[in-house]
Amino acid sequence: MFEAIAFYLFAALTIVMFTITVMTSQALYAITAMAAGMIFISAFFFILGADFLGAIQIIVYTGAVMALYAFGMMFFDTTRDVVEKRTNPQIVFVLGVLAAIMVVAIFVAPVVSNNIQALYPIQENIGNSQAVGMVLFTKYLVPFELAAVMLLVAMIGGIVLAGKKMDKSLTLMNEEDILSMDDGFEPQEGGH
Amino acid sequence: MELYLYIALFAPLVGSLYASLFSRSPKSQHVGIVASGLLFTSFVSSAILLSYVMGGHTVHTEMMTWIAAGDLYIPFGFVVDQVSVVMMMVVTIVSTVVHVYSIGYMDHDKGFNRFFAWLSAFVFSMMVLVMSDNFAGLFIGWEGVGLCSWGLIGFWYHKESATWAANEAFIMNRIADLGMLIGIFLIYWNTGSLQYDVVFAEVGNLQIVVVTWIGIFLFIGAMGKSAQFPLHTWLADAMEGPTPVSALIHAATMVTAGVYLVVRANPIYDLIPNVGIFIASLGAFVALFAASMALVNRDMKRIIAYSTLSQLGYMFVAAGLGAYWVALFHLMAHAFFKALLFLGAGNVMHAMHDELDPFKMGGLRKVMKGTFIMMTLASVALAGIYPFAGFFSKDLILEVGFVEHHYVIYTVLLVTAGLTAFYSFRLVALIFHGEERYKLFGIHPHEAYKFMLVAMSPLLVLAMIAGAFKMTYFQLVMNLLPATQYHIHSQTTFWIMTIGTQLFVIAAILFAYKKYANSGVSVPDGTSKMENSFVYKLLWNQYYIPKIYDEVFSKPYAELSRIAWKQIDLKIVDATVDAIANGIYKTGENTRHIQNGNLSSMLRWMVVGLVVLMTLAVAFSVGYNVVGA
Amino acid sequence: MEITLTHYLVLSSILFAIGLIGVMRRKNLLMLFFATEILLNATNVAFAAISHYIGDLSGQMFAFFIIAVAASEVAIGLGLLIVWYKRTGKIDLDQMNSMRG
Amino acid sequence: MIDHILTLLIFFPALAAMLGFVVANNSMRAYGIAVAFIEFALSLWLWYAYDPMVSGMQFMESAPLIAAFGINYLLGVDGISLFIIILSTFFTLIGIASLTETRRIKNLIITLLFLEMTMVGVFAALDAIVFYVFWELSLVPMLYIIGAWGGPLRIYASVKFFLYTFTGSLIMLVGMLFMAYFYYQATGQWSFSILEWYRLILPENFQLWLFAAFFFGFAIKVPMFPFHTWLPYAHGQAPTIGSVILAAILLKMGTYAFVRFSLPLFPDASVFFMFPIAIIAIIMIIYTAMVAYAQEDIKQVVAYSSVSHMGVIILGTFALNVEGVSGSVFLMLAHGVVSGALFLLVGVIYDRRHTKLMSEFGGLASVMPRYATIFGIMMMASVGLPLTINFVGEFLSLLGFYKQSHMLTLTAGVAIIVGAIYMLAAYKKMFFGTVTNDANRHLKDVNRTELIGLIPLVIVAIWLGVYPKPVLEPINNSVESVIQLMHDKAQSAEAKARIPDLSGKNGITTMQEAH
Repeated sequence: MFEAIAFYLFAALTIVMFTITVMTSQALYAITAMAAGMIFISAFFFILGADFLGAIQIIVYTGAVMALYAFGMMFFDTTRDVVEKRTNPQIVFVLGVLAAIMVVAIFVAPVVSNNIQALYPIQENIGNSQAVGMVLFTKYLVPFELAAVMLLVAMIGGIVLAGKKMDKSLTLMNEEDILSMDDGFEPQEGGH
Repeated sequence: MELYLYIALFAPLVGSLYASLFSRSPKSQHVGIVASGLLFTSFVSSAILLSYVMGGHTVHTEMMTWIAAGDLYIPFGFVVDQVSVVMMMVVTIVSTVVHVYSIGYMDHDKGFNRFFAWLSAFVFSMMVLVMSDNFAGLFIGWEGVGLCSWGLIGFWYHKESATWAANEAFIMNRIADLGMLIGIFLIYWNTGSLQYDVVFAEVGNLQIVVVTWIGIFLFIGAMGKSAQFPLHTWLADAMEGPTPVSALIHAATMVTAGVYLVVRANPIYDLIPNVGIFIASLGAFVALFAASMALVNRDMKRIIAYSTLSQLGYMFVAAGLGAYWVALFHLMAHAFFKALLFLGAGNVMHAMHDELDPFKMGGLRKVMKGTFIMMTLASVALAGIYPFAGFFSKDLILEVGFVEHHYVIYTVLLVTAGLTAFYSFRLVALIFHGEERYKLFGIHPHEAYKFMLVAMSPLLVLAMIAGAFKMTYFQLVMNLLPATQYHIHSQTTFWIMTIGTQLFVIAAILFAYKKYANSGVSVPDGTSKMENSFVYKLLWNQYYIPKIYDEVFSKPYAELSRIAWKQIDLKIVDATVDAIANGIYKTGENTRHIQNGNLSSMLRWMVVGLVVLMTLAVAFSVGYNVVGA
Repeated sequence: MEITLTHYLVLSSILFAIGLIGVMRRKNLLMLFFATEILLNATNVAFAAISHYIGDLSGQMFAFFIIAVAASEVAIGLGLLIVWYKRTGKIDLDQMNSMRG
Repeated sequence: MIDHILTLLIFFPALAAMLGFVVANNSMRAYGIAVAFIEFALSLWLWYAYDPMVSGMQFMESAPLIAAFGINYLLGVDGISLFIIILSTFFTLIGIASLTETRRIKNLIITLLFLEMTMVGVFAALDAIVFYVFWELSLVPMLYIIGAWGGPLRIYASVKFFLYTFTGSLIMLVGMLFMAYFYYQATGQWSFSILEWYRLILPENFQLWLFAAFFFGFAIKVPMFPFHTWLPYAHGQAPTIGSVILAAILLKMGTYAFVRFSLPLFPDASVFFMFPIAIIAIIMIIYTAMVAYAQEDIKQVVAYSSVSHMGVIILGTFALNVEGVSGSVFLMLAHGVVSGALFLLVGVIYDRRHTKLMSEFGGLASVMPRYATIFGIMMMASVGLPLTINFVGEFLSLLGFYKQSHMLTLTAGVAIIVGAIYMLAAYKKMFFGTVTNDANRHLKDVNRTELIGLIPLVIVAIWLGVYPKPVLEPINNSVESVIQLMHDKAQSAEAKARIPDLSGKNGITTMQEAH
């Protein structure tokens, strides 16, 4: 009973939050609603017994991702909002709903027909974090390391991209402009 | 003897090649002399072979393999037997005469050397046709004479009418050749060989329906070459060629190839008397049909051409009724007097500066005595007056018809004999008698070269005395052909018929003289009552058959071809291909708008794709489960 | 009233639909990023739920990696966004059409 | 060296073409002639060394390419392919020797030599993949020749040529892959060797599908109605040399492939599809002959006449007896010689007047007598006059098919009539009559360069018409073994009945034994 109440409560909350995120025209509202939604999502994880995932969700999303967005937003003039042309909103909704139904169908089908075998069954006697850790560092070790590298690359990438001199594009500039840039792209003397 | 065979066969080819060496150079007398000399050699060899064959032997050689594939084996094999040697004699005699004559006739022509190249090539092809020992070899000659006929009819290629006639002749012959080819296929698949001896030995074992088809298809081939109805129109148009060509090809030799084929294939036709009756009936019809057209025609050469056609009809009657030796005999006799007639007409044409309308001539006997005598005698022979060649051969055909109880055919042929006499002497009368109408047109006729007349004389002699050889000939060919003697049993009937026929023919001749030899004849201007009658118009327009062919075949074919190209090929077949290509191209062109660079719409398309893919996944898995269950 | 897997999956697909609508509807690049986050979270919920109901940890693993990917994506994505904004002063999707075919 | 003569024949021109890049422009012609001549001499040597009494493959070479999938570099010739190879080298020589093109002659000759490599490769390959590679490669030089030296519509024509034939060959490739897969299923081994495939007896429904797949590739190449429309464009726009090679050799790839693949691999399907294909062939014969008659452009007349003659070849091929198939193989050579010569002849007049419209000409016989003579001889050969090369093939093809169907052969025989109609009409328009167009009054007759190309063709056309035995005999022997193989493999009663059994005859070895 408690579980049901919790589920419906959080479900309603997340749906509302995300709807606000998608629909509002204020960037600030959107980001706030989304941060809230993320936290509510973590509640599901806790209900489902995936404690570790729930923790990660809160830390990564609300801690890191939302912070990044918040910093990112500071770069932009959020007050000058983008004019959103509403072309055929019906199509958008129809497509969204259709896609959702299909996703449900695809997910439900194997579950309903009991076609799924548990590869790594959850052991009852140990905690979730421990179990996750055991699987993660045995079976999923390589993906885990790759994910680590990916994060590193992403971090470096983010730094480099947001760094200086990136406000010029070589592809969008014509040749004279490239040649006349202050540094870095000096033509070789005597080359002509 | 094989040596003589090869000399007889290849001498004309050598002559042709020799002449073609000089075909680009201006006229050189030696070309004509060499070609004629070689033909004379060929004639002498044929004569030697004739004497050899008369001794009861035949010559049969195989030169080399031609086509060998699967079970099919076709050699270049040649046979000189009683039938082919007769044909060889006819061909070499007439062609030698025509060659010598042509030296004079083509004297002023630019294409003198070329003419001899073609003419000798023709003789070679004709010899191959005659001497071959198998159907495929016959077909080589068959097509070869067709080719040479094309080249010679269209010899004056700058004339539109000549080249048109040449093409018409070639194509009409091709239609018939298809029949012939099918006949050959039938023979091969049923007897396993194309050699005459094998085929004729085997043909008796075949089902009669197969033999009938073979006979029909071979005869279709013969119809084309011998210009039988309905493939007859080319022969009259072929008169566009030089006159010696008409004499050699379109009177004496090539057009009789069809008769030769039927005679040669007599073991086949003996088995199928029904086809024989058809051949005879068609022959009788053509005899009358052609003679009727000759009655009103005003073109000297065409009149003689129709007469040829009519005589070919006679030959087919004889061949169809199983009297093969009679057909061959008439073929021989006809070759002599008809070639003579044509050559005489050539003299007249020369004298009249290529004027062909006999109504514009008249009274020429004063200036062209020699020609006058020759043409008159040739016409007498054609009319079948005793004791000229025509009497012996033509009367015999009438007797055959009578003896075989085909009285309708007999009557038709009798009437035709009268018509023949009439139109022949109408021509003679118009040309040589009466007023000198040519003076109105400012023409100064002159007699041909002496040597041309001398060259013609052997034909004159043969036309007069060929009948005397009848029994010798009969003894010769009975070795190979059914030796049926056609005698009317009652002596009285025989005399009544013979004398009656003679009187009838003489009456026709006198009527022709009375009507056309007087001084009142003038150039018809289309106003007289006779010229406006329906029958005259029908005959004058050749029963409208050329016109019908033009309207029913030529024009629709051209139109259909144009439609096939412009409408079907370009607008349907090619357009379909292009439409497929264009469809693909247009799809790309249209869907290019999706790539308008607007990320938002791209995202939408992405979702559409996602939905489609997921739908497919669900649909297939559902379908799979349903089927699987 | 038992909460079954189906409930979670329905919730997940509702969230997913919201995300998709956002993706399609938004012209503001930043908002687009938000929408993608929603999409990712929707699948995460589904993964965790399935993992729970089947009794298999693989679902959680996937969710875990998805979070990692999402984090990287945000880092790089934001970096690019900033570059773009610096260069053009706009973050309007409709004006990013240099890929026009 | 004789053991590797096929490799030599294939790659010598390619190597020579590579070297050709460093040859000076003005000596390129001599270089090209020399290379083509050596190649031709090599092919004659091949003929000399070839044993005409052996019906199977000779001079076989094998080297593994992709061993895991049974793809080998496998070459060999029999009587069927031998003469087409000689024809390819012969026409490359003739084409280069009589070349009148002056623009970028170096590139042209290099392209021609590459083309020669692909042509010889197609006819010598006994591995399906090698065959396919050469088959597709041959498109590239031809595309370049049409596209670079062609007429005003050359881009359209060359792209159409390329895409059309390419589409067809892709379907063929699918067929080949499936065939190899089927072989794998049956034997547990991969093989693309045609000789290995010959041993396989396929179920009839598989045969039908595979036959259809191969058919598309071949039919477009031949080209068979209704896939023929690329041909008039390609011929119309191609330079003379392109048309000559296209008509003489490239079209033969399709018909050759029918004999090499379709017949022995799918005997039952061949019998099944015999009448539909015969009807298509008859449509090709009559319909395209009519279309040819309507043409205004002499080159298009020759182009459509090609399609018409290819119809006879197809008919002979599907006669499925020794007479017909031998005849059709012989007719491939004959048509190569005759249509090649006709295209060269059209090129002669085009070089002088820069137009191909027949209405522009008339009375040429008096201006260019030698030209008219050679044209006349070739026209008569094309019409199929006895004692010319075409007659032998046409006669045998029709004779062979007559065994299968009387009525269809009678209809197909109309070829000899309609063929005469369009050819004579075209000849009359061009050569007869009086010279009406002043531009024609002082045209020069054929010159020495052109005669170098034309005279050998005239000689061949008459020589093989009079004495076809040296060529026909090896063809016949090899065809007999193909037919015997087909008979042995045939399953349905109808196929057994329609394909003759030659095992009673002496000296016939099946392909399997020979291999």
